Amino acid sequence: MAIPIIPSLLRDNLEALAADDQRLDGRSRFAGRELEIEVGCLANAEGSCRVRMGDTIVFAGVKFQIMTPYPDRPTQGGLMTSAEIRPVCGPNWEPGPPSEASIEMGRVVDRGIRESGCIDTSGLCILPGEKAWQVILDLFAISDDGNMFDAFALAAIAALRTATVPAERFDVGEDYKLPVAGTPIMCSYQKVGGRFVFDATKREELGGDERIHITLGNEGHVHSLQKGLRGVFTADEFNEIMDAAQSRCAELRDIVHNLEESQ
Amino acid sequence: MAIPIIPSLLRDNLEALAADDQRLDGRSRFAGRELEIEVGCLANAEGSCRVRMGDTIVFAGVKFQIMTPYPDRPTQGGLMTSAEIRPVCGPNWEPGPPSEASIEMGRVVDRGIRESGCIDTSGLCILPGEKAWQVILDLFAISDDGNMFDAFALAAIAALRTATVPAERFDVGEDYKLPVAGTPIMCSYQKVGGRFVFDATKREELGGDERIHITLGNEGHVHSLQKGLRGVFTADEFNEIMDAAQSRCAELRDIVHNLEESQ
Amino acid sequence: MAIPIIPSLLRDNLEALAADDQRLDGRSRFAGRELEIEVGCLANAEGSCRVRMGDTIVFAGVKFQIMTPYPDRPTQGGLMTSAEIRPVCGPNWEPGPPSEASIEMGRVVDRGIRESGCIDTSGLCILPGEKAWQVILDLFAISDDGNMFDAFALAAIAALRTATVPAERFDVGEDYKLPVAGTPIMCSYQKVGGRFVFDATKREELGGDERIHITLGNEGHVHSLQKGLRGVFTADEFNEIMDAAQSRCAELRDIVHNLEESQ
Amino acid sequence: MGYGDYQCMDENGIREDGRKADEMRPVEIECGVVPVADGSAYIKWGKNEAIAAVYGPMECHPRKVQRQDRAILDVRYNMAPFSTTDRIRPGFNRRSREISKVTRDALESVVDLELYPRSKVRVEIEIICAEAGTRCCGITAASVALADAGIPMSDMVVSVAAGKCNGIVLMDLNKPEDNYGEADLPMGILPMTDELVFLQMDGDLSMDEFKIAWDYNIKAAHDVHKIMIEALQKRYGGDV
Amino acid sequence: MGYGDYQCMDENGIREDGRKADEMRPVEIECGVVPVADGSAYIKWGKNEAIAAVYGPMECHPRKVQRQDRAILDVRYNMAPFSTTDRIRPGFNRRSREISKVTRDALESVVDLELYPRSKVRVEIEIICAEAGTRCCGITAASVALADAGIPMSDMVVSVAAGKCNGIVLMDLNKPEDNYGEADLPMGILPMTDELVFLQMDGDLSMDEFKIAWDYNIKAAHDVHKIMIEALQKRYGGDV
Amino acid sequence: MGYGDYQCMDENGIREDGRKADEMRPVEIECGVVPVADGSAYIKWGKNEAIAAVYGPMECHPRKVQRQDRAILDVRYNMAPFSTTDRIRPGFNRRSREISKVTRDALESVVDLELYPRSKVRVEIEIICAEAGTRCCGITAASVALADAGIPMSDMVVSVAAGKCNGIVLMDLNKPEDNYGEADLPMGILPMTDELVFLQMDGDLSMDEFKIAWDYNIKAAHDVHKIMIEALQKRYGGDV
Repeated sequence: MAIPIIPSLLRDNLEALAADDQRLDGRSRFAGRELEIEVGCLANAEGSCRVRMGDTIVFAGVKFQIMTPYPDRPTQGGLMTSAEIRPVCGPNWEPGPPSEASIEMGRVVDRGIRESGCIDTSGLCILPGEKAWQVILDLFAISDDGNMFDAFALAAIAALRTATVPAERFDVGEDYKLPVAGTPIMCSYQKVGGRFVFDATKREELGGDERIHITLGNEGHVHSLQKGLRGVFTADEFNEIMDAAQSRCAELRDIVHNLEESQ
Repeated sequence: MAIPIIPSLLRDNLEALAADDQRLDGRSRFAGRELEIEVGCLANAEGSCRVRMGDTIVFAGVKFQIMTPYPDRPTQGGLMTSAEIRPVCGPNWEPGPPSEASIEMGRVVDRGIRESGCIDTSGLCILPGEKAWQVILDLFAISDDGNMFDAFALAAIAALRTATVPAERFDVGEDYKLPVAGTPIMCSYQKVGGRFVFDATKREELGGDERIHITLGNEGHVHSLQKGLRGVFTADEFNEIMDAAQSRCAELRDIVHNLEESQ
Repeated sequence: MAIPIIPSLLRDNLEALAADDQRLDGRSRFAGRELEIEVGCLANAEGSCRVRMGDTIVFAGVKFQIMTPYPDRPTQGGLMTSAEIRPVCGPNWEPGPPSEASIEMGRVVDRGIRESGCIDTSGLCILPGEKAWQVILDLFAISDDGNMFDAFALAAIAALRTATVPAERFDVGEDYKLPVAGTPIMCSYQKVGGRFVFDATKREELGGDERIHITLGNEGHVHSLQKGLRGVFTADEFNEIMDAAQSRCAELRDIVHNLEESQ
Repeated sequence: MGYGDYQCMDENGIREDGRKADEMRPVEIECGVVPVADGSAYIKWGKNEAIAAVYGPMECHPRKVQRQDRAILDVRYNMAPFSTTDRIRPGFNRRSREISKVTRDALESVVDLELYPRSKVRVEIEIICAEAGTRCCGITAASVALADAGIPMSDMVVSVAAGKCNGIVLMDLNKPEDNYGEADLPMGILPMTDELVFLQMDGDLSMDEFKIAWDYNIKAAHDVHKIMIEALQKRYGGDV
Repeated sequence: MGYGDYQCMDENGIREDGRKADEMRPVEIECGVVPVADGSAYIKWGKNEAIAAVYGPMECHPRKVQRQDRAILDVRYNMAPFSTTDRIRPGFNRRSREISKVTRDALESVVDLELYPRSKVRVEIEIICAEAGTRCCGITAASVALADAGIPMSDMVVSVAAGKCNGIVLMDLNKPEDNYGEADLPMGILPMTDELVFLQMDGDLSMDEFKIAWDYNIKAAHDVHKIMIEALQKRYGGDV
Repeated sequence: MGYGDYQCMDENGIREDGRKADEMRPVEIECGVVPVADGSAYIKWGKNEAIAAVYGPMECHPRKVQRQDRAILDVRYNMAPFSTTDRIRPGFNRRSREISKVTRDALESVVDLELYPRSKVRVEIEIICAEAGTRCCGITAASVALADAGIPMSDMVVSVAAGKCNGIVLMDLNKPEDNYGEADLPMGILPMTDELVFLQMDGDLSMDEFKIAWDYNIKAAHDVHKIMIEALQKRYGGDV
């Protein structure tokens, strides 16, 4: 099927498909694309993961630095998330200072992880008041065919959960596995043709309206929400995607846990 | 009276008015607009002032930080003035890095205060060679209807003269009133229709030529001068506005002092 | 002779001249322009040189700062080269952040000096682990009529070789001559009208193709090469200019050494 | 007092500042506070103070961001350097950029942008005193400023946030509740339909807590909406 | 181990990683790794890993850099923050800017730019794992990506580097050889004619050493060229 | 020597460098020092050395700053990194930006801008050695460079500064007088009419001191003007 490139035609097309409960690539509303996930794939990172969802491909890499703790929190290390969306990943991403879109992406992924409490920054202390670990999570996109939020969030938690603290290289003890106390998972829904769908492709994003990002923790608690882009939604619409997210997040969490066991 | 928005028509209009010794808003040449001045109005600043001159509204806020003195001046603190003119204050102010206009404004206000010697930076020492106060004066515009220089300068000195050094919050003793040894006042004159007027409105600025900023101290000494914009002036023109400034600065200084007493 | 300013006409013109083994200014292929070189010309620099090659005029200035050595190299100081090509030097140089062209120029000049080993950074140590000299080489162009690379490189090495370490001013001993263990010299060749010429003028640059920069040390060893701009060349072409560079670099090295002796 | 030692509510269910769990801080709104703007509003919300100004519709520069079929909103949220206990250094700030973006997303959902193709409307939000909940203040003030500027909207956005502290769901966290609290759920609500145009959340909420917080927000939005309407009526008189 | 204590070769002339003096590290290339790009290539070269993507020809923005008579290449070389042992901070970087420029100079020498006046072709090179010799990896990968995108070229650029360590000229320095070595000579070679479009060098080489290094590079370029051709054949089948 | 211990004048009214109170440092000017520029001037003023170059009139980019009815001057004042005892880091600098602006304001007051609508004239001022009073050097050199470029002007701006040290009004402060002094009054004077196009002042001057300093400046401007004229005559011969 030829895809109209004029946005208004694309919108019409997506609405017509939605009326028949169809999507451009034949998926059902809440079905995700084919998923590949691989950890330990970046030789110079202390934790890494590559995620492929359809034609969307991203990496997350974890690096460690030694920081001086803030005076008012002498026993705490830090977590920093950086999403620099380089123009390699698609024709619409431009070089230059971080765009609004990349800032939002980095902050939303960061909040899901941070607010779940899975990284205990007190556990990152090396010497109180003097040295602590700063965990740096770099999100890096290779190919953007839509829904980079979920791809980044999945790569991020998998990279963290398989990361090794490089204590030997910094001469502060023996290497050890970074403790991560949970597996927060993000699921994102975009309004396309008037209803929310899961794991939108780039074309669905171009012809769609608002998106909602939901990050849920191991117990099904909500850790982060974000509505992005222009659009209005009702409580009923929200409840429907929250239900969908509860089951999909559990499935993805199992995939991450199985991956760790098989390592 | 309708105001022409085409600059050349506006200039013609202003020249015609000047020929009759008139101004757009009916003021005489050296009359200022209605003035409101309020101190202590910003709850999180250690010193603050709001000035309204006609439809021009600005804030000055004073904050304190602890700095390490420069090695060659171990007993001296510092004063820093920052004027970030945000686009909230008018249609012609744009976001982005500091414009030439805002840099000039900040530096001219700063020089008036600094060069009057009213802030004794030696008095800001906490522990010689180790700790001193840095006084930070932030100029912040809400509504620009012309002559922000005078509004800022007035708000700045009033905010400083009513500021409290927050020693308790920084755990270095008891809070005390910032010592300020004088009350430098700036008066600005813009050439409109061929002659200098006091306290120009935005429209007078748009249709006018150069402006001259004069800062005078308690004894009538000159502490700072600045000529801005394209334009030629004579010694006679300058002497006339210097005389006007001497009396207007004294009036404004009394207003500031009365405000302090009534606090 | 009138010079066509349309690049394609200029190219035709240069090709026609090349066919007769001629150049715009009458020089032979490997002849340089008239050279003036003066050291010690900048009163506030610790080492300085002005080079004039035809209508190309540049300065190099050497300044010193005290740095803390890197933890893994406690006895080493540093060398930093900065080429900020200011718009004073020609109509095509624009203000703003460093351009690609100026970055390349600075890095190529820097590599020639650094890689020759003439500055022994271990010799810059003042107090191991605590203090070392950072040598800062500033390249500054006044008039760009082509081949600024060679002018900068020559000014740089002459400024370094005549620089004084300002130990007294920094209260760390007596002033002494900066030790420089060699005299690397750069010669640059631009393809104009299909063959490489030495010391191209701005017009030759505008109507030419790629350029090759060769830096040779005292023994004729190669320390740095760089091919810049679009263009293809053969091994034979390269060997020809390498031979030319060997003899020209030796001549220029003698000029620098004579200059030092006459100081 | 360390983290976790804060007690947000006494035995009678009263919070430190005298409010009940589902109660807002006092909110005051005034229109027309920036005389040179096309529309403006001042909001005082607890100790928060914000000013919003609207300029436009005007020609859209740079051309690159222009839209052929509609206007864009150019929204900036900013905290004045003296608005917080520790001074904020002016300049680029990721938090402000994100809040600017979600605020724009919320407001673009209600403004009738198709009326002004190729134009832009500038919305400037300045926080001059910050307590907790400044993004809600900003969105609410901007809605009033847009109305004050006569920009056609399908509804005004009311933004409020419920949160959680000591495991108790509370409406409109004040500063200590925010510092020691466990969750925050800011929403942007259209009071005519109870639909949403803005939603963020961070922290930890069970689904039950989440539903309580949501309902608190819907109710509070209607209260704040009355104050918004009164401010506009005070300026223009009669119905708005 | 201090500088100078490294022994790059044993008594049998074998390097630490098992190679002879004139031998390359293993090179693998795969096309089409960035599905949304017009052309792309992945290269693994020793422990180096790089991805190159090509977009275009497309309209050239900003107008200022447009050329009336030809296309321009807009080339960016970048090292991912996690590509090295010590993390690289994103943002402006003089080394990357210079490598981007010389890479563009090399590729513009072979691409038939005159076919696309006023356009640009974007070439994005990302190093995701760095050992030593990343600029050669990038140029080589970019050549394959341009071919994959169907951009007409007079030849593909093959970039390889010989160097010197312990006074011995060695092909394709690995990381310790690069760290403790004395010279590096990267070249960009057109395998059909043995002409050059890229040349850098730093360190110390006598003229004799220089000639050995040059010859090593020419030979190695032909080996790498075969791998480039195979990658394209694998994707498209038949002759390339 | 601490602040305030400096004695600028001996018992005979002679300053440390041999000058009387109202005397200038030696000034030398040379035209045409930047061969590729449309006009240029070098000035040596005490130990100060500055170079000014003028390019244009040329097309005005970016369009945004273009004026329909006149040319603009695009003036940049800059101190070379090696021009001072402590190196100056290149890049954004508020002091230089302000001096660039007031210099432009001064020069735009005399250049016949209406002759070149929609154009710009670039004026580049580089301080290569700084003692005290560099802004005056820059304005004066720029005036000569504009004349050298043949840009029509109503008069040349001569910029000089009187100041105060140890309570004594002094012409043209040198470095120690500037460091330990109490005031500085730079002015930009049109020698044909004694009108002003540039004025700054900082420090502390009573009205009486101010008048003395003003008069010193007017007189000195005429002396410097002669040197400016001579430099132009030397280049062009005859009347200027």
